[in-house]
Amino acid sequence: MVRTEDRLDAALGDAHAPATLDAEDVHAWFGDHHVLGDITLSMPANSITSLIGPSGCGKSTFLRILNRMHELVPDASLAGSIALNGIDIYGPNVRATDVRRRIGMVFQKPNPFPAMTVAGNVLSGLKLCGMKTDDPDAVVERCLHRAGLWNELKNRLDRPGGALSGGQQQRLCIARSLAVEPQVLLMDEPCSALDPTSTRRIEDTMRELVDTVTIVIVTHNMQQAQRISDRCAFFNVDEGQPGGIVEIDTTERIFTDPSDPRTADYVHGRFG
Amino acid sequence: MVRTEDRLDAALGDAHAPATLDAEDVHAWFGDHHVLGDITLSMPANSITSLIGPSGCGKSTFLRILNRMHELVPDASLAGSIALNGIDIYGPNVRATDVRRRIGMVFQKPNPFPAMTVAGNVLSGLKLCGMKTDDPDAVVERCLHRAGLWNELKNRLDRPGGALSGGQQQRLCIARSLAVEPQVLLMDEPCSALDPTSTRRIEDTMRELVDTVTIVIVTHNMQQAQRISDRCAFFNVDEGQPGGIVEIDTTERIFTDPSDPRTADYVHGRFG
Amino acid sequence: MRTDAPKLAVVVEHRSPVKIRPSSFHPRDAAVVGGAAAASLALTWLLYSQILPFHGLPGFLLMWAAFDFLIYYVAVRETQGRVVARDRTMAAIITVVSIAIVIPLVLILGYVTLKGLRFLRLAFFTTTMASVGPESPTTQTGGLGAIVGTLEQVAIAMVISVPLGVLTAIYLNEVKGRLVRPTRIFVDAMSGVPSIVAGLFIYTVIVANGHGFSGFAAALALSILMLPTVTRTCEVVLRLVPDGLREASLAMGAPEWRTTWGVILPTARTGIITAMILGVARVVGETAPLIMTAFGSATLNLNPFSGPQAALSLSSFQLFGSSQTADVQRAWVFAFVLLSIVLILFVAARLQGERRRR
Amino acid sequence: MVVRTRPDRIFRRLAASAGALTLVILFLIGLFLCVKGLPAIKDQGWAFFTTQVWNPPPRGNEFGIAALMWWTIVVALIALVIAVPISIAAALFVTEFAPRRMRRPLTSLIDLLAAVPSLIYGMWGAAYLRPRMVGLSAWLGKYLGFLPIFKPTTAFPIYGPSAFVAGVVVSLMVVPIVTSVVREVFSQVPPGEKEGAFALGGTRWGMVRAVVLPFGRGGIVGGSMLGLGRALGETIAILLIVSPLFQIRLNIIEAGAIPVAPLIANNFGESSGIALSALLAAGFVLFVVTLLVNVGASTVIARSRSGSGVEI
Amino acid sequence: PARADGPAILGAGSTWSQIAIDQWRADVYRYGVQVNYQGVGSTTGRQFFAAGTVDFAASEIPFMVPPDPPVSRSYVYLPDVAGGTSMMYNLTSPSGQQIRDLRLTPATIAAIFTGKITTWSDKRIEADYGKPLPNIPIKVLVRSDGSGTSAQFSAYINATEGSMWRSFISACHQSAQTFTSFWPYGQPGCLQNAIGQRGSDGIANYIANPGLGNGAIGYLEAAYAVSRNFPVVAVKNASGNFTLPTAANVAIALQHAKLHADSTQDLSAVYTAPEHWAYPISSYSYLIAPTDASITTAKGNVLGQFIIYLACTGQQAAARLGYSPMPKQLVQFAFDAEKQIPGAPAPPAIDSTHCPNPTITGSFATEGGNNLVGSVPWPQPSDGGGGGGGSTGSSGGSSIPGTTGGGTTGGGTTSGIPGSGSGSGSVGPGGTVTVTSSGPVLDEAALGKLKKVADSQVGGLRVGTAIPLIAAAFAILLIVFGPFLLRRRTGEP
Ligand SMILES: Nc1ncnc2c1ncn2[C@@H]1O[C@H](COP(=O)(O)OP(=O)(O)OP(=O)(O)O)[C@@H](O)[C@H]1O
Ligand SMILES: Nc1ncnc2c1ncn2[C@@H]1O[C@H](COP(=O)(O)OP(=O)(O)OP(=O)(O)O)[C@@H](O)[C@H]1O
Ligand SMILES: [Mg+2]
Ligand SMILES: [Mg+2]
Repeated sequence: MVRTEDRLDAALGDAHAPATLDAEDVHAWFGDHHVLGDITLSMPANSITSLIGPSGCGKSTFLRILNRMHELVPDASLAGSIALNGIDIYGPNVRATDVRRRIGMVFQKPNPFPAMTVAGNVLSGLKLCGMKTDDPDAVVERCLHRAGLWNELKNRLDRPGGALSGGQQQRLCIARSLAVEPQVLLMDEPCSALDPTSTRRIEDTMRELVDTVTIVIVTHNMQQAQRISDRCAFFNVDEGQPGGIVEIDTTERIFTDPSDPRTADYVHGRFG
Repeated sequence: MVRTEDRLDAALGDAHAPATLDAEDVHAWFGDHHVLGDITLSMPANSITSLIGPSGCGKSTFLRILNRMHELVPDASLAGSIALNGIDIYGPNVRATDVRRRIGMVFQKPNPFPAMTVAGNVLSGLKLCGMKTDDPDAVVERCLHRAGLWNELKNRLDRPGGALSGGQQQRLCIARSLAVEPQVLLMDEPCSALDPTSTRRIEDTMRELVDTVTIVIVTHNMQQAQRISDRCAFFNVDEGQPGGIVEIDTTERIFTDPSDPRTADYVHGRFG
Repeated sequence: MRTDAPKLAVVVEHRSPVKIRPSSFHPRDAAVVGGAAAASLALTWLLYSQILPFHGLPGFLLMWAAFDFLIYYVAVRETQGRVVARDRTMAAIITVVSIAIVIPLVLILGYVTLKGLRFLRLAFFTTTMASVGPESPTTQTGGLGAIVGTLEQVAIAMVISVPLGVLTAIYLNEVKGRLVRPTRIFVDAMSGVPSIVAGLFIYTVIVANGHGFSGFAAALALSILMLPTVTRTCEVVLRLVPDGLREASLAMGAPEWRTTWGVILPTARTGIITAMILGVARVVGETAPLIMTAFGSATLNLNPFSGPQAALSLSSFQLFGSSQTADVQRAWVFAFVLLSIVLILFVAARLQGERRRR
Repeated sequence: MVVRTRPDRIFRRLAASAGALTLVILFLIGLFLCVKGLPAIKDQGWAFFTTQVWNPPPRGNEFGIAALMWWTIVVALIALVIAVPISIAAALFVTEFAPRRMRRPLTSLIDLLAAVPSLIYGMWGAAYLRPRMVGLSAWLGKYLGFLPIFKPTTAFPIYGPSAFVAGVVVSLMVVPIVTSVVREVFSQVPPGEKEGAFALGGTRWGMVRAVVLPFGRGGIVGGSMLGLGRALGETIAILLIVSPLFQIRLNIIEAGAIPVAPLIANNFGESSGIALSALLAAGFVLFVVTLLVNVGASTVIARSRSGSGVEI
Repeated sequence: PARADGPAILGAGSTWSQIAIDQWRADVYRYGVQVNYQGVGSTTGRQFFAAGTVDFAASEIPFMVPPDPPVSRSYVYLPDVAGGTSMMYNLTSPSGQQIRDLRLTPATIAAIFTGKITTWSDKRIEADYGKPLPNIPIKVLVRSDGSGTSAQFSAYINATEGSMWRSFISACHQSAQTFTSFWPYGQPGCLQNAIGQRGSDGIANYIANPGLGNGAIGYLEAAYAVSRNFPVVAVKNASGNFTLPTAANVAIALQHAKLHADSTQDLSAVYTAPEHWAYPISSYSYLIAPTDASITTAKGNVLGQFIIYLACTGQQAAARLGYSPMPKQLVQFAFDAEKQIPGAPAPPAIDSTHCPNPTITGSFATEGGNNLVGSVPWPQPSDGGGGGGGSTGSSGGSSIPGTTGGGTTGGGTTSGIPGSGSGSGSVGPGGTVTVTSSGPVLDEAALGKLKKVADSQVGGLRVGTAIPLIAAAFAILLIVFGPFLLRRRTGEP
């Protein structure tokens, strides 16, 4: 007998297929404050999409809408639809927890569980989602490998997660997200709190991951966006107006030949 | 008869003269952790100096040393000297409170006093420093004007300070700092929590203030540093080492033709 | 100034998008909740009143709740899996437990109101017990002396312990000297000392030293008892004042004392009022320390500094011990008025807090 | 190297002397207890700590705090065992589960529990709750009698005026105290960690288990310690409920229990000389025990993560 | 509106006599005599007196010899109010009726309260009672706090069943005493399963509680049982009759009170009072008054006036409050002591015009109220419970002790006491109290009233309680949500 749990989860489609995310007509509010208006954006499978734009234009808000974290904020509301491989993640039969497991997220500030060990952190997602694994050690090793941490930490798997350096913590968070095998990984300024070396490592990691995972990254660092992303969306906001997308294009065009003058102004550092 | 208070205050020199800040051989520690090493930096009068560098390199620490806020942290210690117009602010006859009144500070997170009205916030500095004024209304108006807030708030002076938008709160904090007529204003990422419009307003305010006040600003936003600052200092840190200054120069040279490859890497976003 | 208004926003104005209300609660979940409640009710009824030798509503409710959680868990696990089931069940338990705490409160307030309100007359607030004896009818009860006594004693106790408590909290939280740890530990340990000890201490040091019984002596004893509560609560609320405000004030060149007085205390005002109320609530029901200090009185003594004084709690407690029905009913009147005064203070403090809240 | 202005020095000295005054007052109370209690301890020697019966002069000359401390701890533990989970649940409800607009009212309601004078708790407990707990106690004795704490000690056990009922009533007074501390700590959980747990697909309870509870451990201990202080010192409510029993007994549901504080209040009126001294000596031991417990707890909390936030 | 003609005097001590002193305090306030008395416990009262913080003390127990703490003031003991110690019980007969006519001999009482008898169906109890009793364990209720009631009751047991008392006391590891303020219990072999409660109200509430009190018996002042509509035990006296602790019966017994040399009480003759009516467990409480300059004459004057009031007029309230008026010779003791207080007024002559004490004026039985004149069916042969059966029957459901006297005893049959006719009592030339029991003093109407009052006092929550409960719920809601409503109305930005 097929357990209902699987049926609900199955409503979101194959859990291991490459995933395309499509946002359509997305709006977001905090209370009465309309912060995002009419965002339509497609994030193709196996690519890195970067979101850039000045502070406060709603990039993080949009990212959090993509994996249903937005609804955790009291008073926050939204409109529009987000489709994961064509299936609306806000549909009536879809559980937010399933969505979040399939669409992982890495935050600006590294947030490993400080009381858990490194291995515990990696496996925490499995535990939280009620997923069983036969060989936890293998999972830990695989995920740390993919996050580029294995060599540094293989002898310190039972150290608490809070006792690592900032860059290691951030990569541990990536490893933790990978353990539940997400189809999409959302990253909100993952390197802004990190030193150059760690930044470079994480960028390498992303490039390796993109074969299996669709990545959406918010960054304030134009160069980073240029270095790693395939497509780039420029967000902007004007006072009293909701934030919105000004331009979407391949990264190359956005940085070399944007069609909107504001994009040009922004990527050349004339404001923001 | 000259009051002792005045004599001590006078030890810091003319309270209204344009002020140059000179840091020499500054080191800083948190407990045993040596976070800043050997910083020598001159911040000339009537100019804006920006401090840039990756996170954790000690910019905020340095800024707090400049107005003796560093010593408020338990276990924190420092070495070196800071001179305000040639007078050591850590000298034996100098009181920290006088230093701080002359060298104001604006923080990353807007922090108006929630228990006071807008006008009360502006005047709070005078009250808290025990300074008398004949015409408080004039002080409020002048400071709000200079912070670019007067038109927005002139009808809401008795509203609580916590009930403003983030940008207004930050400018209110600037107005509050201006009320005690500081010679120097230190700003620690004052716009990082604000939207572009507010950011622009604050940048405008800074450009107007610089005629009378020396400004030192920490920012993560390269474009901002480029737009507003006259001189720029690039801080960096290597693991296990104290943070230090890599390069100091005019803003233009730092962003176009830095002498150190790390500076070039940084300002071109290759890391950080 | 930018003039090119973004087109996007204009479009938005006219389309007025439909908000999604994502909810983790599906209509069918309501059915599960209802079903579990009904099934467990039936099961409990069967077991409780038919099979097991139990009786009484509280037990029934307890058992019903237990079965409800169990059945709910099983039902959700079958439809949604273990993880969701655990989440839902724990949420249900936490909600029910939190709301259930209110039940004893209702019972207690109801019980006291029931017993006390019946014989409360307006004259209670204008007359004293001076000519009221056990044989007088219950409606003839005079609480003026006791109300005045309680208010004066508590007020003096507050005048002593609130500044001391607030200053101590400032010491613990802002000044931070060497004595922080011992002070904190002693303050906490003091909450474990029986209240009568404070009374005996004041009796030995003041009353029996030739100063005699007085409301002031009682206030001293009460302030000793209040001090730990006020100090600890104040300390917690001072700690909640954001560091940013402290730094902002200091960064303007304010000395520490002005920072504390002008910024930190005003910001923590609501919390300090709460601390005062909790302190009052802690001592207002005390009897044992009062016997040795205020002594008690049937007459009105407006002067707290000389002569015995009555107090609501003391009168109530002593009247409870009487064999005379009228006295016991009087005791409930006193208890009711005492509780009402505490609650009125509580409400006043809350109102004050709300008015200042932003 | 910090140079302060004179008003600041005065301010610091003022605050420090307030702290010192508080310390001195409380220390004097301890000293008072010690001095007044010493004759009784001297009179009994070590036996004071091992004797269970309480027969001071003129009734006899054999008294000790063994049974008193036992019941003090038992009642306080019962109160904590009941109150702490409830408080954690209430704190979780207020910080994590409740709809936002319910939070403040619920907080007020729980605080209201702290505003009810303990005399009223005692009267309510004795008249209303005590008879209603007889059935439950009897059931526990019958079906869970294999547990030592429920095991009947006589053929016809008497239920009602027991440590159990007293503990239940005291737990009502402890709940608001523990809840307020725990709530404070839970509200300081870093939002980033909470979001991390959600972003992995965790449910709310999963997040609480993974983030909130581990973070709040120090606060739970700290709050429990504050509650313990209240439970150890509670007098009148326990006194009105229990039947004093100067005997160590594992069973908690049968009649009989007498913690230190209620004993002092109960016997005070008819004690003089050594008998009075004995009461104060018991109070002194209680004071010292509370002190030690708090020292221990503050060490535990100082080591935990949320410690700085809820230091006791 | 105080009429402070003289200084206010402070008194502290016995909780046992507090109710009476409270009444007198309220009475004399009208005359400008201000007395402040607080029941802090006899020993604490004596300590306060010794420390000089109060002007007089009330106590059932004299100072120890030598006094502890040392008393530097000189003082006298004087009787203030008398009363009997009774035993309240909660028993249901096998047929489901509440038992209201229990009778016990001193030996059985001693055996119950020293733990020698543990079930109600014990042969000795059934022999006293004459009818079968349920086979349930006896819940013995004793005072957990130190009290005069315990002291008086233990003194009686010691006097009547000395050996049983001594073996009990030693089993409880206590030193040999003739009385104790703390009834020992709760140790192996020493009333292990007794229940201690604070205060007579604590005992009475426990026994009267339907959920707790089944099979319970405890000693207390009869008034606590009366106000809860519960019966008390009829005790066999020296004449072999079972009597109840009515005011009259106590007063009769106390005629035999004597004084020791130091003016403390000697009750041995009271316990064995020969009168048919005498209730043996009778005693009185002292005031301790200063006789030296530690009290000003102005205060001494007030204290003297108060003592004269309480010894004469004040005794009229004694019966109504559950005590017993002091017989003539106790008044005499009081007046003898009163004279020694500095500044005290001279006491009046002890006769019915100058001292309206009911035992002296003879108005005893007509005072009304809950004056418990009468006794259980009387006279009852001492040789067996069965003999009295007939008369007990008539008491059946009428529920309050002492209400059946009228049925079986005419005024004339109260032989042995020179009587002055029905409805009144008087003092004979020899000072003996004369009491008649011309009928139930408590009629059905009074009973009904009492019952209602008692219900409202001891009952739990009933249907009628719903309204205040709802009111309380509303109050809570208002308290909690009120601020929020208010905020909404004042309009926030
Ligand atoms: N929890 C919240 N409650 C209310 N308003 C919020 C909240 N979070 C964000 N906002 C507002 O929503 C708008 C968009 O915020 P968001 O964090 O999405 O911007 P962002 O583009 O990510 O900026 P940054 O580059 O600084 O991270 C801002 O105006 C912000 O003030
Ligand atoms: N209060 C403190 N106690 C101990 N260490 C501290 C404290 N504040 C900062 N540090 C450490 O000092 C170093 C410098 O911190 P600082 O805040 O000055 O960096 P920053 O350049 O301002 O970084 P950011 O750009 O993130 O604000 C860091 O390693 C930090 O961990
Ligand atoms: Mg963001
Ligand atoms: Mg910084």
